[in-house]
Amino acid sequence: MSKNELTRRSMLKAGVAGLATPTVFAGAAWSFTNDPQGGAVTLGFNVPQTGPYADEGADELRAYELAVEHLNGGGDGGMINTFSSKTLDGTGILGQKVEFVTGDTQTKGDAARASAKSMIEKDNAIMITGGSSSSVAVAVQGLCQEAGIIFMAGLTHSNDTTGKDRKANGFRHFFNGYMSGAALAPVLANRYGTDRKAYHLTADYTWGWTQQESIANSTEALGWETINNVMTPLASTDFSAYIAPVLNSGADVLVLNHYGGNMVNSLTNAVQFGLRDKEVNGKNFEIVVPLYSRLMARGAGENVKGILGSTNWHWSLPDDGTRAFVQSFGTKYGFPPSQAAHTCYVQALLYADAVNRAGSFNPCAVVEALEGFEFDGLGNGPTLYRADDHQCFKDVLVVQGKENPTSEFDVLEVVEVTPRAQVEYPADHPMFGGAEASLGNCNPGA
Amino acid sequence: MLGLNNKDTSLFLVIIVLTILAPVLLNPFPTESTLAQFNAGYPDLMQKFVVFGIFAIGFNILFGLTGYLSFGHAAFLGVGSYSAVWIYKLFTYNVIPALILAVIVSGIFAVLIGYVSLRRSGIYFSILTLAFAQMSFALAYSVLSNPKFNLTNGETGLQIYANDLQLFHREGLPDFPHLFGLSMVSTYKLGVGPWEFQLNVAYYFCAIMMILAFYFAIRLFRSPFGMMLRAIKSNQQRLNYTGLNSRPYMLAAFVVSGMYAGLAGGLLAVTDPLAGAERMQWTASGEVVLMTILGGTGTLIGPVLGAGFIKYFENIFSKINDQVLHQWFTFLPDGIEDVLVAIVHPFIGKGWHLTLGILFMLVVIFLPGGLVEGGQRIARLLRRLSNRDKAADATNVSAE
Amino acid sequence: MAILEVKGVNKRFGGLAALSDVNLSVQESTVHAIIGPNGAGKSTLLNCLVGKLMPDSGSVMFDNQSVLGRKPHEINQMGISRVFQTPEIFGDLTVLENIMIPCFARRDGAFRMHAFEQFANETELIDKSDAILSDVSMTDQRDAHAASLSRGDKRRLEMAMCLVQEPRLLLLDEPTAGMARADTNNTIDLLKEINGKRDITMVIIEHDMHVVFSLAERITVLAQGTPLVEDTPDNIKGNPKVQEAYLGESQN
Amino acid sequence: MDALLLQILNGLDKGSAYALIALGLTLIFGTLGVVNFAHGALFMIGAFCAVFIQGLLNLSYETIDETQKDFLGNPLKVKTPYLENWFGPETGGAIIDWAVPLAILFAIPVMIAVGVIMERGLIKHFYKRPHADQILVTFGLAIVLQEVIKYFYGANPIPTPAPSSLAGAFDFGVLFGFDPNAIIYPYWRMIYFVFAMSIIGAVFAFLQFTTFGMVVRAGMADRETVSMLGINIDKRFTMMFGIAAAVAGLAGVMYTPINPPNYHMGMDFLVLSFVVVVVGGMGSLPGAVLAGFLLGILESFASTTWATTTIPGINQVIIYVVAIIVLLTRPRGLMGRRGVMEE
Repeated sequence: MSKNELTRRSMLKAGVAGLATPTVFAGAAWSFTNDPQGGAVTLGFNVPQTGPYADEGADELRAYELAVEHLNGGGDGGMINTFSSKTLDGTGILGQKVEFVTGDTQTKGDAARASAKSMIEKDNAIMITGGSSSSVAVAVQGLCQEAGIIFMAGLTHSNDTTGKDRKANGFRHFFNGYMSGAALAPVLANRYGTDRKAYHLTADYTWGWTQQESIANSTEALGWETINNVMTPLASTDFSAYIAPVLNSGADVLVLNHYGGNMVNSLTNAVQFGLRDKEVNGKNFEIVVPLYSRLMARGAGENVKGILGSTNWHWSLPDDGTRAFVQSFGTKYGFPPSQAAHTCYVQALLYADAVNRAGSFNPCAVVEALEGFEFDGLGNGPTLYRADDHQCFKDVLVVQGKENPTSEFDVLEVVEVTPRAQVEYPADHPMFGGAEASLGNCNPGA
Repeated sequence: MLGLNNKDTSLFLVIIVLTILAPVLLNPFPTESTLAQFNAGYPDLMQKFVVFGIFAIGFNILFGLTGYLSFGHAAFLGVGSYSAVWIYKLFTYNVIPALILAVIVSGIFAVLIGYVSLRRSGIYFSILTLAFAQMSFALAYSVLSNPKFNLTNGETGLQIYANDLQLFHREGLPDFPHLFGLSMVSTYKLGVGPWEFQLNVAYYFCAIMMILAFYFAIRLFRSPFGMMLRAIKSNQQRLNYTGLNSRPYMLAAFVVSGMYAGLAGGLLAVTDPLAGAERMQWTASGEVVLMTILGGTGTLIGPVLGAGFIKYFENIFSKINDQVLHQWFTFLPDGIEDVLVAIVHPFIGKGWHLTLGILFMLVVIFLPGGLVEGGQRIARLLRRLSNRDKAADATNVSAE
Repeated sequence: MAILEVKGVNKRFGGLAALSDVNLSVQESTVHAIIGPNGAGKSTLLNCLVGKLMPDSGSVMFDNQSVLGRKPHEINQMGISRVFQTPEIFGDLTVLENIMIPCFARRDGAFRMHAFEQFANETELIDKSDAILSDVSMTDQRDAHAASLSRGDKRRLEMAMCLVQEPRLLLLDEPTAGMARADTNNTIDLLKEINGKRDITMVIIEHDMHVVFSLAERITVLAQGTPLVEDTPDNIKGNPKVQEAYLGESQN
Repeated sequence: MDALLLQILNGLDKGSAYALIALGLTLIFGTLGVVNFAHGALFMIGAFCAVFIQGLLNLSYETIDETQKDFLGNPLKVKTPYLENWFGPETGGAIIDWAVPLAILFAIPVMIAVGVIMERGLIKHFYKRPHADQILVTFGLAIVLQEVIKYFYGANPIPTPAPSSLAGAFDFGVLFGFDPNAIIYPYWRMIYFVFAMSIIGAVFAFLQFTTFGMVVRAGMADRETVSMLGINIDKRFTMMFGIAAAVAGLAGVMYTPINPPNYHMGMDFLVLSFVVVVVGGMGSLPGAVLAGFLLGILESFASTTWATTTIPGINQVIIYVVAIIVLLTRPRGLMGRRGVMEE
């Protein structure tokens, strides 16, 4: 941090580093936190290992281990081979062998920050990545900004992560609520007609709010009417009290702005109440789950069949990048990767490549290398890391629960790939903090 | 010294020396050695040691002395954090006003909750405090975070934004909690040979707070007031028939204890300017109970030991993964190595909670007095052994 | 002068009348015993005196002030101390601390936040406690844990805890229950001395007639929640009604 | 009016779960005087009995289907449950479909065994210890139990659907002359309510009309007297623990189709169940049942849009507020007895 007292030792250290690696990015500060020493660089994988998102965290961790293997030249190289940037050659990052430490976010902001801090302070991690919820992403991103470390967000879907809470040191590959709405709305209008009355159940926290706002705006633009939006406590386990009044409200679509355990339970409850067998206003009653997670969708079992939603990526995509990734992940672990695994794997590769291109681990150099970076071959088609808010722009998948799954992993099928142009928005969009939102300056730390 | 008897003075001095030297003592392994993963001398963990030490000392004033088991103490911790962060947001990053408000607000909360909860005792008291804490958690987690009235920022947690008021914040002051300009995040890295010690401002600030908190706890334990609290635990009926009103004593203990928790919460916001609702959850209250029991209920040093023990193992255990395990057992033949890794696997990393649960049970079952009692037992055993040796020597001498 | 006046006290538990129209008058400086068969309402009456139970009707005046509706600690602060049937002491505390607590109660009232004062500085109270301990010959056990005392010593400790408060009225609920003969006699001597030397009024509930007749100056016989008769020990001994109601059946 | 009925119905099933858990807690507390923080974990284990049975019935063998590909492009391995192989797809499929009701048969002995082992192995040693120790050791046990389940079944919820013939919902409103769709209520939730009522009835009948039950009731009233009669009360109390565990377990089994079970579902119910017990009156069985339904229905009402717009957040704090009010005005709870847990 800029306010940090510089000590004689850290100056000395920086000097040595400068001598040893003459490729240090010119113009950037000459000293930064956790400058790697001794031929190895440590990445910090901060994922939920306990708590309700532990299974997603485990999948993220698998992806990271695979990424490290590939970066160090092991395995079949996965998406390194299909990645449009060719700086990754299996010799680690900038010639330094990649090592990693893991931490447990417990899906709690506090715990996540504590484990990130410990990885930075104790294990000298140069970059922190991972996570399976927006609050954790926002919390850890803030910490990394303060500490002068790059944060490559894992699964985080709230607009805020790259909206009002955006930070110069933080980057998100995953899509967001706005994109879900923009991608989903045309498909919904197409399938269910433009004369629909929607009833929203929304998890009562920032992700839920931004998600609901996005979907409501996008669907209303196409003629839908939002007749009610009911906030449900995040800690709810049973949604019957919220679902029972839906049928009598005149609505003919139920939008469940829920994720994780909330989504599984509310969807199960909605199907239980027979909503999908009903006809309202002369139309079939429909349920929509804007953000799908395959791992979680499994929890809802049969109930997801035919229900539309969006997702960042799915293993059944036909492009080369996806095939290469699924091949190496599936061979190693015996089942296909989840979207959480995919985004984490990609983030690890993107970081490594950015360091190589920048020629330095200095966070400010990495930020510069990632900003405005256009790439392809990582499973989502041509993608842009926008400089203004550090959000990736790429195609978004609209999916639905598969009617006849062939295996327990075969839960979703892709309905449409919404092109990138359709989900783009200006960086000062009001849902993303408006003109006030700013990245601030990159912080290289000590 | 300072109004303490000899035994307490030496205990107090030991605590002072240990906390001052902690960055060195907790980093026994050189930075590059494989054992460095067991080092605990980095700022975040050391801050946790002392902050949760304060929390546990305060909890022990209530539980250890009076025997009233509060299952909702984390609420005060959370309230302390929120208060401190609000001071940052509205006025200044200076930690002193933040801490003062944290202690005052948590004290007020403790008066309100204590006044109601203390009308009942025993299990009813535990459940009332639990209900209050869960209610506070629900309030902080979502009720008080709606866009119209956002007091807690809900699940994301209260944090500081660039456009916050910060009335007394001036150019040149750190953009981080500071003590009259001395940034809490500053760390002096002291290199000695292969070792590197991190001397962190926030740690030392918290450590001084803990030393003060510990000092007040000793004084309180040894005061007539402390004796009254122990009398409540021992025989509340007799106390009442002796002309003493146990209610205000209990309330005072509850409030003091809540203020300790508030101080700890405020200090959490000193080390990291963020306040999250999960700090108030009842499982967090369970954690401080565990720390106190594990260390030794009703003892002075026990809660501090317990807090350190839990936080250390939480950090170390949860970070061990299978790869690390394989490194450890790499000297063994492959088959045995795999078996050992498979056996240990459920208990480390994501299985850390399992270890914690087992530990919890074992301590309650076999060591109700906690680590302090364990230490005493060992000391007694050693003394007995050495006495026997002496006795044996004596007989030998006489035989010659 | 009557220090304790009980007038027309009634107490019902559900359908059961535990006390009906109890009148009792205890003169200052006397030892007054209440006897009666099991279930006669002795303990209920005592509990009404110390604030544990609230009578349905009637009045209880101590020194011309009503005790009804007051909490136990307030009643104690008025000058009434109580010894329980099974000794109630602070088992986790030392003997000295057990004595100190009532000293604090007398000096500082029902509550005082003396969190930063030092126990060791209270020399005056410590001296006072030591004096009482020597009076009940427990100086040797001064620093022992109260829970480790013998039953007789616990009883003496409890008595000392009451005495150190210099109460005006001491209520004793079967103070010699479960004691050996020798201990009982010691207790009788102690109580006699207390009554004589310290001028403390006592109300004793007792089964043991030996104790009652050695100590009491007045005796009230309670039967089925009503006072049967109140008189001097000698008259009680000869009263046929008492013989019939009580003595006859409990001489075992 | 219809909204009112709707929320009463909705409160019933949640109330049933609260009542069943609270009933078990009260049985244990009343007989053994132990505060069991692991009771939520017993509920959870019951639910996972259903998951286990479902998994068992779904045990499959793999055949390779060359016509289909798996995600790696290899020939797809198709799983066929042994049951379908043995009994034919029709019958076998039907048996698998009825996994949850079948799990009841399995859960009863398992839960009784779990309860008895818990009592004999752990709780027994804590009768003489302070309540705080009981709370703490059972709290530790709860963590261990749920972590063990998580180790085997993961953290994500596992779908355990009701038999397909019992899925769907019933339109109550039509019966009472309301518009169609005004009051719908799923069949399974109705079944859950009826099931809960029968269990509660069975437990009460058992305590009321059997000698065993009478001794236990006498023991709840005064443990010492009964043991003086020379009746081996301890053994009966152990059985009571087993029964309480079974009640919680059955509540869990039957709850799985309502919401897919996960490892921490027990903790979600535990805190509320304690509140229920305290509101009902510690040690009072009818109190536990009454308070369970009362709080379940109250929670439902507080969740209506009307309630949440009148008092924001009321749905999240109502139970605690009610508990606090009840404890302050009726310290022994709604139907609590004198002398229980007064110290």
